[in-house]
Amino acid sequence: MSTTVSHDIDRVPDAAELERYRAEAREWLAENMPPLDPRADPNQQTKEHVKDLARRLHSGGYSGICFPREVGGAGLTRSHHRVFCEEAADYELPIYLGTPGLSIIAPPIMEFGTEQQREHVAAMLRGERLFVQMMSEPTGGSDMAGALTRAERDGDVWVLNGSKIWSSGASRADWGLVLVRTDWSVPKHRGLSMLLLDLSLPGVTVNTIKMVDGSEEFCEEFFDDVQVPHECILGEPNDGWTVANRLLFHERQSVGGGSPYHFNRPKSARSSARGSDLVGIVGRNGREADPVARQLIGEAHANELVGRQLISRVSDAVASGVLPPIAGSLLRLNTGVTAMRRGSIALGLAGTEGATWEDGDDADHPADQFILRQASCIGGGTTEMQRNLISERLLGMPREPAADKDRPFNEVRRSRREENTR
Amino acid sequence: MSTTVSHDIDRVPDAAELERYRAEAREWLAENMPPLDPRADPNQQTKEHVKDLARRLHSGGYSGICFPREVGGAGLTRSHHRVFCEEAADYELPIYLGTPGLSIIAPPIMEFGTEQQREHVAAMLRGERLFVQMMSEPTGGSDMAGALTRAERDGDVWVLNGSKIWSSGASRADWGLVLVRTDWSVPKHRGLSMLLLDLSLPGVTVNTIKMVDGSEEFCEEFFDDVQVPHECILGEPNDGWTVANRLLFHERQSVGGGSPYHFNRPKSARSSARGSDLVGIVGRNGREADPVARQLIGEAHANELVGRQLISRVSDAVASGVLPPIAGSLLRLNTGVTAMRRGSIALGLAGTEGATWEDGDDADHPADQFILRQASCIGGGTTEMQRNLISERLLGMPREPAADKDRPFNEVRRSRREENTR
Amino acid sequence: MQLHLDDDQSIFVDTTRRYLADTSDIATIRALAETERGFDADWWARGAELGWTSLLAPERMGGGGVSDDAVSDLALIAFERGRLIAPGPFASVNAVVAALATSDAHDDLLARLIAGTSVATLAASERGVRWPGPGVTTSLSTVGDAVEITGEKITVESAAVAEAFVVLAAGPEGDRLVVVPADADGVEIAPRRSPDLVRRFADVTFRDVRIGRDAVLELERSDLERVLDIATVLQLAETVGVLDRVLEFTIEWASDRYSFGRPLSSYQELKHRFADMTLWLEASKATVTEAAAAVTKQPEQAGQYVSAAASYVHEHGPELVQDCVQMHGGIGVTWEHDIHLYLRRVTLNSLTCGTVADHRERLASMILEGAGR
Amino acid sequence: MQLHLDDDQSIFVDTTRRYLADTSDIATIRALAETERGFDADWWARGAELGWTSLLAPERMGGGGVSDDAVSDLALIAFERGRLIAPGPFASVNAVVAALATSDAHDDLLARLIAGTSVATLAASERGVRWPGPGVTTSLSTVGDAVEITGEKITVESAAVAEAFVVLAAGPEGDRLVVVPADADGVEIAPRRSPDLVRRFADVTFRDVRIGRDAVLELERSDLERVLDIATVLQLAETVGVLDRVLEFTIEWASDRYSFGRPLSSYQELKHRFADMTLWLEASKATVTEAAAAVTKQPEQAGQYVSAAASYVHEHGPELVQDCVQMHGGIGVTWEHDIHLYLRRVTLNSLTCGTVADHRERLASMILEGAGR
Repeated sequence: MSTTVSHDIDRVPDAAELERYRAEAREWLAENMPPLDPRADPNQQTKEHVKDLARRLHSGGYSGICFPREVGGAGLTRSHHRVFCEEAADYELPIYLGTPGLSIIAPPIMEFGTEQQREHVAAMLRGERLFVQMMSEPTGGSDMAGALTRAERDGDVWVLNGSKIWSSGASRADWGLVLVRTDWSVPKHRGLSMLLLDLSLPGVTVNTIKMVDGSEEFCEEFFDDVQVPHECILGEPNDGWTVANRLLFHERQSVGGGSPYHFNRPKSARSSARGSDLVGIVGRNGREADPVARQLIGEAHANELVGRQLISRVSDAVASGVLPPIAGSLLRLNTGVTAMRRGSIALGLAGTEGATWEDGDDADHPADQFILRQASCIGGGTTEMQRNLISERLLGMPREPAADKDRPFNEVRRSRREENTR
Repeated sequence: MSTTVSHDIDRVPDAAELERYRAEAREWLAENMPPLDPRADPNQQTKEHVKDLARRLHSGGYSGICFPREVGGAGLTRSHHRVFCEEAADYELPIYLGTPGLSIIAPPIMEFGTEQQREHVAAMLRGERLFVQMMSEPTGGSDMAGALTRAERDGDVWVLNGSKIWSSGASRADWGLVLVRTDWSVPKHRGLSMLLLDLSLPGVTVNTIKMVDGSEEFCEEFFDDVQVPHECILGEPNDGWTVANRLLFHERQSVGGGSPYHFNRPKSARSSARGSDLVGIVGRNGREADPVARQLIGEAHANELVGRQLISRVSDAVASGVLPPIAGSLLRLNTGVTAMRRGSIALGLAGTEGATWEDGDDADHPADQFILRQASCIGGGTTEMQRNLISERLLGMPREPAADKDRPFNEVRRSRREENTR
Repeated sequence: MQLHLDDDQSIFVDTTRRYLADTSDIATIRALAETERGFDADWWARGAELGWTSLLAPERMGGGGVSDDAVSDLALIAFERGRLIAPGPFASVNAVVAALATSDAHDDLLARLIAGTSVATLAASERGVRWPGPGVTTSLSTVGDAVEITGEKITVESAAVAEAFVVLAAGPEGDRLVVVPADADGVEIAPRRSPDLVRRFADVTFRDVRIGRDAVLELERSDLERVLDIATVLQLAETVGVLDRVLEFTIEWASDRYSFGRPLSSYQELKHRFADMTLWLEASKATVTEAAAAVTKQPEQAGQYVSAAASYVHEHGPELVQDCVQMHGGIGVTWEHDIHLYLRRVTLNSLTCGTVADHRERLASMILEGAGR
Repeated sequence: MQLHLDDDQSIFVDTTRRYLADTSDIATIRALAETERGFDADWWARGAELGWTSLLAPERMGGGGVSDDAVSDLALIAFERGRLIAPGPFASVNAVVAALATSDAHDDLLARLIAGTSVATLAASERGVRWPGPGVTTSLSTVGDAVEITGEKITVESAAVAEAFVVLAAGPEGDRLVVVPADADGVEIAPRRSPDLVRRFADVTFRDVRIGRDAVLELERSDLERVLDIATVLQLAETVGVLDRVLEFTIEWASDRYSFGRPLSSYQELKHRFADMTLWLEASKATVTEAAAAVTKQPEQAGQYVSAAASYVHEHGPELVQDCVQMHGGIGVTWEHDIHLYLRRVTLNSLTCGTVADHRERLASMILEGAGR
């Protein structure tokens, strides 16, 4: 098994090198990338637009700053990536390429993939291919290893049947990484495989899911006798959980803000607070002088600043081995609880004046955003799962008893009412 | 097994009867009971003073309003008790007789005791005997059924050895109700007995425990070959857990404020808020007009009022069978979380001005009270235990796996380091 | 919600419960979301026949409670409506009926409200003013034989279909409620969207609106607050109904749903949250029941009770529903799952008829300055 | 607390850690609680020899950091002190040293502070004024060749043994820090009790106290706030040290202690609370580390960073320790168990050098009005 990257992304470049890099990036960005419309929702970028932005980045050598040169990356360091993101804060970037593609899916392909499979990463960096992860299932909840979607070997192909859900942006993707069950006679973690799936194959159906805010970023997929070539298995057959675990690690890094592969947008402390809609809400309600409102503004700003400082610290600690990688769960947890609190603060600041808004005004209304508040504590692994991981794997506390732990998967009970499905 | 009381304490008397009772009580109180010093700590009442107050009440027929006449009670109803408590709000009452004596210990004696044993209740009502419950043990935490204190049969006596802790006011008591292990070869709930213990017997040592606020209300007791007569077993030998469970039920009722046997002090909504130290703190700091302080004052007052309304509702619901008795845990839980929040609110209102106080000023300082804050969530069964009880017994959710459930008690592990003690 | 109902109350509640079960399932609510007014006029009129709008009317017009406490009777209906997130301006219309019942100048309007053939709603909230005042800026002045109203009200329910508004305005002798026909000159209605899918709101501007003097209800501040407290407590009862239903189906879900081979409801951390939610719900029922009763039976305490209930219910209610969303995981934030409809109602209710902050400030003013009735 | 220490820092911290381990165990703290000053003068002087009070002094007096960031170096010491709840006015004395270092008029006093043979502390807080101002009422006026100070300060640390106070006062040209000898005429010290057992405080009244003009440190508001921020951030670092130790021994307890036949740490609800506490601790370390560094390295951001850290740490810190008390059950609230000593320190620290509310208000003023440096 090879390592994720073949160069040292944790090397600390000297200041002069970084400043040179910053100056070049600044100049290149101004000439090549479209300026950011701060009101635009990056989830609305179309497939073609994402690919166009990615192609532009690639032409400048910026699409995979921390990826090795052999797949078309720049072979540089976290520091270069951070500098580039700082400079790119006011430009439009191919957000969907960065997440999940480069930050969540590419690393396990680099780690477990054959040379041929790594070509997928090169194609992503060139802006030619967009990837989606397909892990969750309608009946599965947080229990990804309980996958019921099955693939059965038939000569040179695997025949895929079942369905996946919560695949972010699958309707824009060309390929997917799918966790499937390939052996039902062993305990659940030991009968899984990871498939690289061409979504244009016959039998694949992708539907969008409408969320409570009307967005349709998430998708549900159905697989009906899809014939997947054998060479599309990533890692060893029945060892898919090992691959999935690495993918989940990178997902936590990415959602928590600690990934060196996605395009995050650092904001200066002052501008983020001043520019946030909280200050806007207080201003519209004429409550700038209200001590109660001011307390909430102060609290929200502190939380936001501390969250960024936590990301720096934990990323550094994991990179330098002070903390184990699972510490990334702290970032994911904090992202969730901070967003949750922010949603409540916004609603409190909005007050009765925020209970209604003009028809057709499609700005972010606190009362409407409040309806979606829990999404920040569910997507990318629930906060409950993060707390399990932190207590069990970071603090070493006893694991939760799992009724399905050492039983063959086809003997595990899946609901109060249902009989086993197989 | 007889019932706790032989008359209907839930009967609803007509208004005229109650008003007559109220008028009589008012007149009697004015003539017979000392007025209350609102600054006095009822936990500071001495043994003799408690007994004196109890004797006075008994002479007027008020010491056991809801107890049956055959033990010297008045054989009246919850409504009479409530009316008396309302009228007695400004008089000193024998608090320690009420809790734990009448409200926690007397009911199981009435329910499980022999006629001879019920004489203890009569003695309590006459102000001649004070009782303490001895349930917890130093190594036991919330697991009362894990008692290690042992009693071994030797002819006509049980030989008692071990220690108990958290016995509230044991240093003022004459007798105790002690949960002991009498059979080690069966699972833990099946080898317990409940003993009525004369604390003046040779081999009994009672020490007070100093709490973080300097108070010494709680005690620890040591038993060294104490010879307890066989007739002092309450209920059946090895069936002590049944008795303990009823005692715990009455404890929850009492701590939560829903017992018809203890002397609670209802306050009018306005006076309790106005008289509370929160308003005092705000006044001393000159923050009456500070909107932030006003929010906290409003919140605390709402919590307090809602807490009282919850007590009325749940007590009524349990009495009328709408909710099962375990719903008393809701009251205990609410008492804990409300006190906890109140402690934080008080500290917030106190601010820097409340960080220090005059030497010798022994009023209740929020910063000092904050140090003791969790006591409200620990004593009388932790809030964690209440949440277990509510989810498992009120909502019917699956019980926590217990490693000691069906094993003989002498095979149960009790700590990471210790070997079993027997 | 009340622990003990007498026979008349039981029949009264059962009738509404059956009517709502038959007419107001979730599919209907989703369909109504697409309509302009959010509720069906005939449906409302049939609800009125069941007593939804008449209990607070004067006896001469057939009003009066099912029990000796009409506000508590209506709170029972509000609770049932909450369980099915039924549409229609229930709390607001009843507050208007209570207001109009204090005069005989508006009997025609009152009759139509009782019959359910028309609606009229409260216009009380303003930008930058804490519910229920002080500090109302909409002005009431006398001009010859008439009065003139000027100001802007927000979150006025069902404004587009209302026949009249009962407007809270500051007059020369103090705050008053004024009955203003929706079609009077100078009334401008600007529709607004809310998080709720079936309840409709507007900002309403009154620009030198001149109407007859008998439009002014001569209520002192304490009686005026009674009207606002009725709206508040009925809305709170509706919220408690929503919470009751949401917790019910979420507990069921947690028992049915297995994760890692065992039911969600076997996980201690979730069990403890369900215990907390059960406490919040039971305490909410306790405080709203007592607040509703206080309006009639302890009028001097009613303001305090209503604001304490609002502080408690609006603090814990939205959190309870959000926690139930969390228990559902991903499907809890999809459009297809119904839980967001309940969350929308609870969120909306926590922002109209005063926020948590408004009611805490009101409690503080009662405690620190002895304000309120 | 910092993730990476260079060799010099490691030696610096290890020296203090060993010294504290040898001299400042819990039994010693409990014994010191019974003494009048709460710490031993010789012990303090030996601590000073280890660099506790000299790093912020000017170079000409042997000052300067172990690394290029003396405030961060001191924060490391504060953290170690917190883990052992060591006594002594560490944060306040260092803030005073930083203040005196801006002038050469007080070199004698400074030399004694550096040597640890004397202490001088901050007198900044006032009744009814939010830290760190605006609104200070203690007045500074010029009278001939002298200046006069009048006002009352609260929570002045170690006032009874201090040689001088650095007083925050409002002068004609703005707020200033003024060095006032404790024995000057008109200085009255009223000892007070605090929840902490070994740290001593007093209210100090300045009644027409007349002293020489060179007592006034000519610092602009931003430099003056730097002094107060140093006190705040060192106290925060101490709090984080306390939290670190408390969480450590509570996790150990939860693993050792069995309840119902299995370890406390196997109960999911407790596990989740430990996860939250771990998050709070790690975030507290992150923000206090950055706040300490900002004082020297990003002075324009320092006020914001310090107040954000204070908002976060004082919100979560006391709750973390209380939750650890809860995990201990009954023994957690006995005098005999040590955890209350830690809780006392964290509680005290959350009330001096500004409360959560003070720091949130300060952040709001930076955001909404662009206040602060």
